[in-house]
This record gives sequence, C-alpha cells and structure tokens, in this order.
Amino acid sequence: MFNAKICIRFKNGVLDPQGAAIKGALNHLGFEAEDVRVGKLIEVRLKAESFDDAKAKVRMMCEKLLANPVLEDFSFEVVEESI
Amino acid sequence: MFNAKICIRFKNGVLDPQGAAIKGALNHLGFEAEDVRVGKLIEVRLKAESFDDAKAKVRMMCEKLLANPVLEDFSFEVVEESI
Amino acid sequence: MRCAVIVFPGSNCDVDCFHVWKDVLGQPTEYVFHKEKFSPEDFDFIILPGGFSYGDYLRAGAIARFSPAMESVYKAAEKGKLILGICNGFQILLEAGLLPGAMMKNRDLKFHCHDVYLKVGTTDSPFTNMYLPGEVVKMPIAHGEGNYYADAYTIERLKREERIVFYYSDEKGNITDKANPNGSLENIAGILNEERNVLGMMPHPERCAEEILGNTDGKRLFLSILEYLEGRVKIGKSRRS
Amino acid sequence: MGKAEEAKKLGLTDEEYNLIVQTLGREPNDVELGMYSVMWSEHCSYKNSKPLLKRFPTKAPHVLQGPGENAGIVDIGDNLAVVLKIESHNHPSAVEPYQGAATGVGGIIRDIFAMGARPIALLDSLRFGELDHPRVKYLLSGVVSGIADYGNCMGIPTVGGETYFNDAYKDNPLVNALCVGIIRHEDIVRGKAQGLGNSVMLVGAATGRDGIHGASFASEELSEESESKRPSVQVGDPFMEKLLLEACLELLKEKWVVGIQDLGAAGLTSACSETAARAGTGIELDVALVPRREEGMTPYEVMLSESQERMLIIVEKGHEEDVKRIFGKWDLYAVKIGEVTGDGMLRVLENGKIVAEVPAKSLAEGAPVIKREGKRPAYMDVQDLDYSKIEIPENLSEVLLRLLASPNIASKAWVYQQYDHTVRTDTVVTPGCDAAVLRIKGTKKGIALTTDCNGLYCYLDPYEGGKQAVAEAARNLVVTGAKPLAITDCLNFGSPENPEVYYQFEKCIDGISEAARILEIPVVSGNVSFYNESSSRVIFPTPVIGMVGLLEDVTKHCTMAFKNPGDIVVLLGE
Ligand SMILES: Nc1ncnc2c1ncn2[C@@H]1O[C@H](COP(=O)(O)OP(=O)(O)O)[C@@H](O)[C@H]1O
Repeated sequence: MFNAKICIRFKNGVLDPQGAAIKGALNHLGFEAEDVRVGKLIEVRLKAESFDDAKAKVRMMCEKLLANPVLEDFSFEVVEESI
Repeated sequence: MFNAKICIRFKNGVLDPQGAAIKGALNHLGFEAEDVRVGKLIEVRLKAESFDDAKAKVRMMCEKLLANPVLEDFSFEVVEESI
Repeated sequence: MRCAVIVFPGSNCDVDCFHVWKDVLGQPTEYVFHKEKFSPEDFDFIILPGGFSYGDYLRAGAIARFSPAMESVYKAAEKGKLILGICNGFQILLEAGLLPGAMMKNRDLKFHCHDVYLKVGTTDSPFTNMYLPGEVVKMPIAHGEGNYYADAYTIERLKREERIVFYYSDEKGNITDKANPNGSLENIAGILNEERNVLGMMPHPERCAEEILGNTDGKRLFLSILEYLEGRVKIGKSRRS
Repeated sequence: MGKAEEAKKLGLTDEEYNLIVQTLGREPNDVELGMYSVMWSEHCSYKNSKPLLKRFPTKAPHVLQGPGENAGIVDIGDNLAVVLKIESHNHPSAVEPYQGAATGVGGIIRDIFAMGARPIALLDSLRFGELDHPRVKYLLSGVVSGIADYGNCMGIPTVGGETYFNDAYKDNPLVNALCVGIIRHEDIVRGKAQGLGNSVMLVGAATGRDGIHGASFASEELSEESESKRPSVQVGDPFMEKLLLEACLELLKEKWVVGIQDLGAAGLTSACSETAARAGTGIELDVALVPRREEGMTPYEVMLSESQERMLIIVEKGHEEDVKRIFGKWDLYAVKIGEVTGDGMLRVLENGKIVAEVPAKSLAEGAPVIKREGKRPAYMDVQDLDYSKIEIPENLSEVLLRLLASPNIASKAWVYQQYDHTVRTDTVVTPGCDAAVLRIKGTKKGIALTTDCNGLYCYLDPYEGGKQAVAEAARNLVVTGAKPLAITDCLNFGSPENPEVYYQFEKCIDGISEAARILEIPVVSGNVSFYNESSSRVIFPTPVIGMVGLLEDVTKHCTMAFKNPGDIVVLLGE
C-alpha cells in the first residue's frame, strides 16, 4: 500500500481570489503576509505493484482528474506504507 | 522573508464528502484508491525577525484564522527565502 | 425537434430545462440518465442542465465528464448536433474540452443569485438568431463558480471569431467591471465552440421563459434553437477559419 | 460508578432512572442507558412542552396530517397537498456555524421527503447579536453560506426568511429552517414500522461517530464547557442527500414500501423506536450489519450516532433486492439491518448477541412529562414607557436615513442573493417582498410562504407577542393575495427550568393559539428548542411562525411595489 500526498496549485499568473481574501484577513489581524496562495491537498492511499508503479498511477490521476491543466499545476510525493 | 507551507486537514473521524466523491471517481476510472482525504494547502510568504519568529507567527495564523479548530488540524513547514 | 436533457446525479435544473422545451415550446423532450448512452441520431438538441453534477466537490463539472452519457455528447457534438450547457452544464463542457478555458470561484467567493444584464455578442449562432445585434437582455444567474478564465491567446481567438455570445453588462450595454458579477475575464457570460454548435453560458435562460415568472428574455434563446433546427435560419457568416 | 450515578451524568433524573428500572424490571446496561438518555432528553421527548402544545388548534377539514408525524400536511385541492415543517439548529450553529446551519437544512429536507413529498422551497429564520462583534459577523457569514451551499446543491430554492439582530442572541444565535413539499394525496407515506417480519433497511451515508449525544447537547444551555463537551461535529454532504432524495422518491412510488423515517437526533435509536411505537410493533436489528465509516465502533456508538444523510426504510419482506436496485441506480447502498417484530421491543443485537432490549414505546413516548409552574417575570411590571415624554427629533430626514441603514431594517439582499431562489422555475415572487409566492405547475394555483416573529414584542408581552407573530404572518400572506392555510411553529426559548422562561413559553403558546383559532389557521407541525441561553443572557422568547397560504389563481398575485404614477394609495385599518 502506498500513500501519496498531492499538492495542486494555481498556475502563475492565475488570480487566486481565495488567496487574496486570506491575505487581506491576515494583514487585518496584524500579520505581515506578503503573498498568500491557496491550493488543494489531496491524500490518496492506493494499491500499486511497486514504488514506480505507484508514482506513475498518481501522475495519471492528477493528469486525468485531480488537476485542471488550464488553471493548475500539481506536484506529489509517494511513500510506501510501513507494515 | 520566509515561506510557509501549511497543510490543513479534517480531524480523524470527521466526514470528508469531497474525499469520498473523489475516491468514487478515481475508482470509476480504474484506479484502486483505498482512501482519499482532501485538505487545503496554504502558502504564505511573510516577514519575520527570525526563523523562530516566523514559525511562531505561522502557528498563530493557523490558530486564529486558517484552521477551524472544531473540524480541522494543521501542520506546516517554514523555510527562509534564499536571496 | 427532439431534445435530450442529460441528468447527472446532482443535476437540479434538469426539470426546468425539460419544462421549457416540452411544455413552453411544445417539443418532444426526454431525460437521459448519465449512465446511459445514446446515438447522435436520437436527438437534434442536447441540454446539459445546471446543478451540482457530482456535488462539485473537486471542481465544478470535473467528474461529470467521465460519464457514459458524455461519450455520446462528444459524438453528437462532432456530428454537429446542438449542445447547450447552462451553468453547471457550461462548467462540464469546459472540463470536457468541448469549450476552451476553465471556471474559477466567483471573485468575492460568494454564490450569486440575481438578475444580470447581458449584451448579446453575436446573433450569428443557432442559439441567438432571434436576438438583435448588440441587444441588452436580462437573465438570472445562480452560481458560485462562474469566473471564466482562459489564456490570452484563447481570449483573443474567441473575440476574433465572434464566439463570445453574452457579456455581463449594465442596463445600457456598457461592459464594465461593476457589471461583472463574478470576475469573469472580459465579462464573458457565454461562449461558442469553433463550429458554433456548442454553447456554454452561466445565466439561466430557462428561468426567464414564461410570463408568470416576470421575464421572457430567455425564451428567445430556445426559439432561436427551434428556428435553426427547423431550417428557417442559416448561420456561419462569422466563421473565419 | 453505579448505574444511577451514570444515569445522572447522562442527564437523566432520579425519577426517570427509577422509571427505567421499573419498566425493564432490572438495571439498564450501558447501551440501554445511553438510548434512554437521548430519547428522554428534552430535544427528543418534549417532556417540558408536551402538555402546553396540546393547546394549539390543530384541526380543520383541509388538514390531512397534524402534529405527530415528520411533517404536517394540508390539502390544496386538485388532489395535491402541501407538506411543511420548521426546525431549529441553534446549538450546532453556535459552535460551528457553517456545518451547523447546513446540517439543519439537511435535516428539515429529510423530514419532508420522509412523507413522500418533493421538497419545493426552503425558508430560514435567523437571529444574531449586533453586527459590531467580530464573532457575530463570523456566525452570520458561516450560517448564511452553510444554508446556501446545502440548499443550492439540493436544487431547492430558498425563497424567504428573516434576519434579525439583537444582543439577546449574541451568545446563542437562532437558526431555524423551514421546508415545504408538494405531494399527491395517494402518495403520502408515514413513519410506521408495520407488518410482522417486514424488513428494516438502512440507506444513505455510512455511519460514523458524529454527533453522539447531540440531542442531549441541544438540551443544555451553552457554557464554556460546551466547547469541550460538544459531540464531534457533523459535516453535511448535500450531494449525498440529493441522491438520497431522488432514490427515496423513486422508491416511495412502490406499493410494497411500508414506512420511512429519517435519522435525525438520536439516530437509529430514535428512528427505530419511533416507527415501532407509532405502529405498536417492535424491531429487532443487528448493529453489525450497519455500514460504518470508522473502525471499531461499539453498539452504543452505532445506536447513538447522528451521522447525517441516512434514512430508515421498512418494506414488505421479499422486496429487499428491489430496494437495492433502486438505490444502486443512485450509487447508494441499502442494507437490511433487521425486521419488524410483534413483541413491542426494540432489540439490538451485535452479531446475533443481544446488547440491548427495551420496549420501543417506553423509549419513544415514555419519558415522564414534567409539570412546571410559570412565574410572571418581574420586568414585565416595570415597563413604564410614556410615549408622550419622547421628544420629537428635529431632523426627521436624518432619523429616517439612520433607521433605513440599521441592519434590522436595511435590505437583506446580502443574505438572500447567496441563496438560489429561482431554481425549479416556480418562484413567482422572489425574496424582497412580504411573502414568497410559488406557482404549482400543472394547476392555476400558487402558494405563499412566510416566517415571522418579533422576539422583542414577545419579551415585553409574551401573550400579545405570540398573537402578533401569527397576525403578522397572516398579513404577509394576505397581501400577496393568498388565503392562510396552516402554521408550522419553531418555539425558541431559554431554559424551561427557569419559571420566568416557562411563563413566557406558556403565554406565547396561548397567544399563538388564540390568534390561530380566531383566524382559523391550524398548527400542523412544529419544533421546540429550549435552553437557548448562556451564563450571561437568555434569548428573547422567539416563537417563529411559518405559514403557508393558497392562491386559487396565481396570476392574480400582488407585490408591494407602487406600480403607476397616479395610482391611489389607501391606508387600511386603525
Ligand atoms: N435569512 C433570509 N433568508 C431569505 N430571505 C430573507 C432572509 N432575511 C430576509 N429575507 C427576505 O428579505 C425580505 C425582507 O425581510 P424583512 O426585512 O424581514 O421583511 P419585513 O420585515 O418587511 O417582513 C423578505 O422578502 C424576506 O423573505
């Protein structure tokens, strides 16, 4: 069994309304936030033959479903579950 | 300048309808996802006196605004920006 | 003219679209469940209705595009059948790649339900031939993710090919930021594909197609479709490819 | 710790505990004690309010179902009927506004389709503290987006409501949601577990540890401790509920469906004991058959879980596969967890071994009724406002502008524009008028809907305030052209253990009853929410009146805007 931690972020240049709202709220509370970007964290536990197979599967998941290539980039880490 | 990468997740036992819907879709597409949990990824670029100060600030941001303590847990990493 | 209304598990404007085509326009209409396939010959016109197809939990419309019915929609689109995606239907068309671009959350992060004014961008389409060029119409919107985004090249092309069907505008037809309810690029409220047989739009024409609801501006969109399908109008003068 | 001690910790009184021992002829075990404690909480048993609620007029020729079921039903002719019910979700919303409000909406919608009706409209009646507190802003925006996200996703228009601000509600906001459905007479189903050997099935979401002891939580005042004592918060899943709605309505067309009941407060315990009690039967079920979301759940947890988006279905034996087929179409499971028995017991097994066995009637209806004495609040006698002593301000235009800008009078568009109020294309009069008007497709008819209550009036004079709430609701309907048909009421009060609060409660009920009787508008359903207070303040008594009216010809509805220059303006009444 493998655990994947997938991060999905807006591409550079895409305006992030949620990030802007949070930045405003943080600064209102007195924090000095220069920039805030909000993305998605998707954690998937999956079956795979091998570490490489798991990585290939996660990449496919991201390309097919999890990220929208018009707007978003993705990155991920996979670890094998210790038994 | 520091960069914080904050992960916000539902607490254990809290229903995650998004995760359930995505799991269904992944399995429908032929991936063998055992479990899917969806969280938020918030990346903040902030000013701070020191590394420790930055960490303390990020913790405060999470507690005061970013995470909802009734439902969510948070974790984060901070790195100093190389100039 | 035979219309199919596709029913995704979380569709909720399916009954409204069905009602307009069937009861208001008196045309044969059928529901097609997302698990079913159909042949392009079965229908003249297909509606992807509004709603929350799969709860819209990942991105609006992202999961719906993998359903069996959508395979048939692709084929029908290729064969030149008319496809109308309203609200969530528009989002599905974008995710499915039948229209270019993507939807983001409204810029104020809130759901918006109210009337908006729309400037008609082109009447050279199967969907808008009963409107006047540059006319301003009123329709309700009801969405949380209607903030249209596409790269600069795509936007440029949409404009050049007169594929922007509706712009959010003020009552006089001025396309201003104030009249933009969701942050959509160029105030885009609806666009066509290159072949002009697929329309995606955020406003709800089916909610303003009867006297009793106080507004019939949306009815002409459906009448346009009927005019076109019954062969009374030709379109294509805007095509420059 | 002794059992009696434990019972006390769970909120049962000595008298109640002794009655349980007497009923069972033995000490209850832990599971049984847990089941009694939630079913006999105020929230589930209405033990403080039952006798007073009997004062409402509930009968009229057009009432097809009065109080006692999941929702009330009134005939509107053309073989159609309107189903309505209001409910509070105050305490969950105080702790987690978004999910609290969302799950409140989810719950009231289930009550409507549990009768077999198609939900067609929602209304929300909201009360908060003054907007200058940051926490109030947080509560308001959370509650509004919770209602919006749930109702919008379900495709049920939220067509009206109220939003009111006063510091009486600062610690304890009120979040009441009303749902209206439409049904053909022959399609009405009831929550009854009839027919020996019939199958009891569970459908919808998997069961987790959500909201265990939520009903008891709702039956205590809010305190510092509430934060830590609070049950794990329930998260709403409107997409699941939409599937459940469509699947249930499809299922309920079948003749072999015997009964259906939503799982709300006290979960399986309440759904099983209530359906059995209504039919005078028993139910035997095995918790091991209940699909779980979490590992290692005990029978106690499964029986008390308040996981949302679940329904209990009773079908004729032999139709289990038919149920599975219908739910499978919507990608939902349906599992048989037990069957109807003739011995009147709710028997809970775990893998065949009995873990609890109690009379269903005693659980559902046996809580001893508490008789209380009210005491006229002292503050009522010191009201000495002399209108003649109020000075007339000089700059009346400025006063007018200030009044118009006050949150209680200003437009509520910020709220209702976040709600989809035009989906289903029936909303003829949208929010912003006195009452919403919906057409009924396929007929000439329309219905009008409103919620009203002035908590301050009810505080100053509970009897007159109760009367006034009914009168205002009726006026709001009449001005659209509708004839009022029925009331559903949500009685939001402080602790009934406080004699002054009990007095307010009793007088409000009398006022409502008086007005309802004179105007001939029966009360067909409702909800009581007590313990709306914190250590520092009690809310205003707030008996929210939801009312539905009928327009024989919906094209003849009226709106409040002035139409043409030169039209005559008349002031009616004294
Ligand atoms: N929480 C709410 N949800 C939906 N509609 C609301 C809400 N609050 C107010 N409204 C709508 O705003 C309009 C004005 O409300 P209100 O100020 O209470 O009216 P009035 O006091 O004139 O009866 C009504 O149409 C009402 O339905």
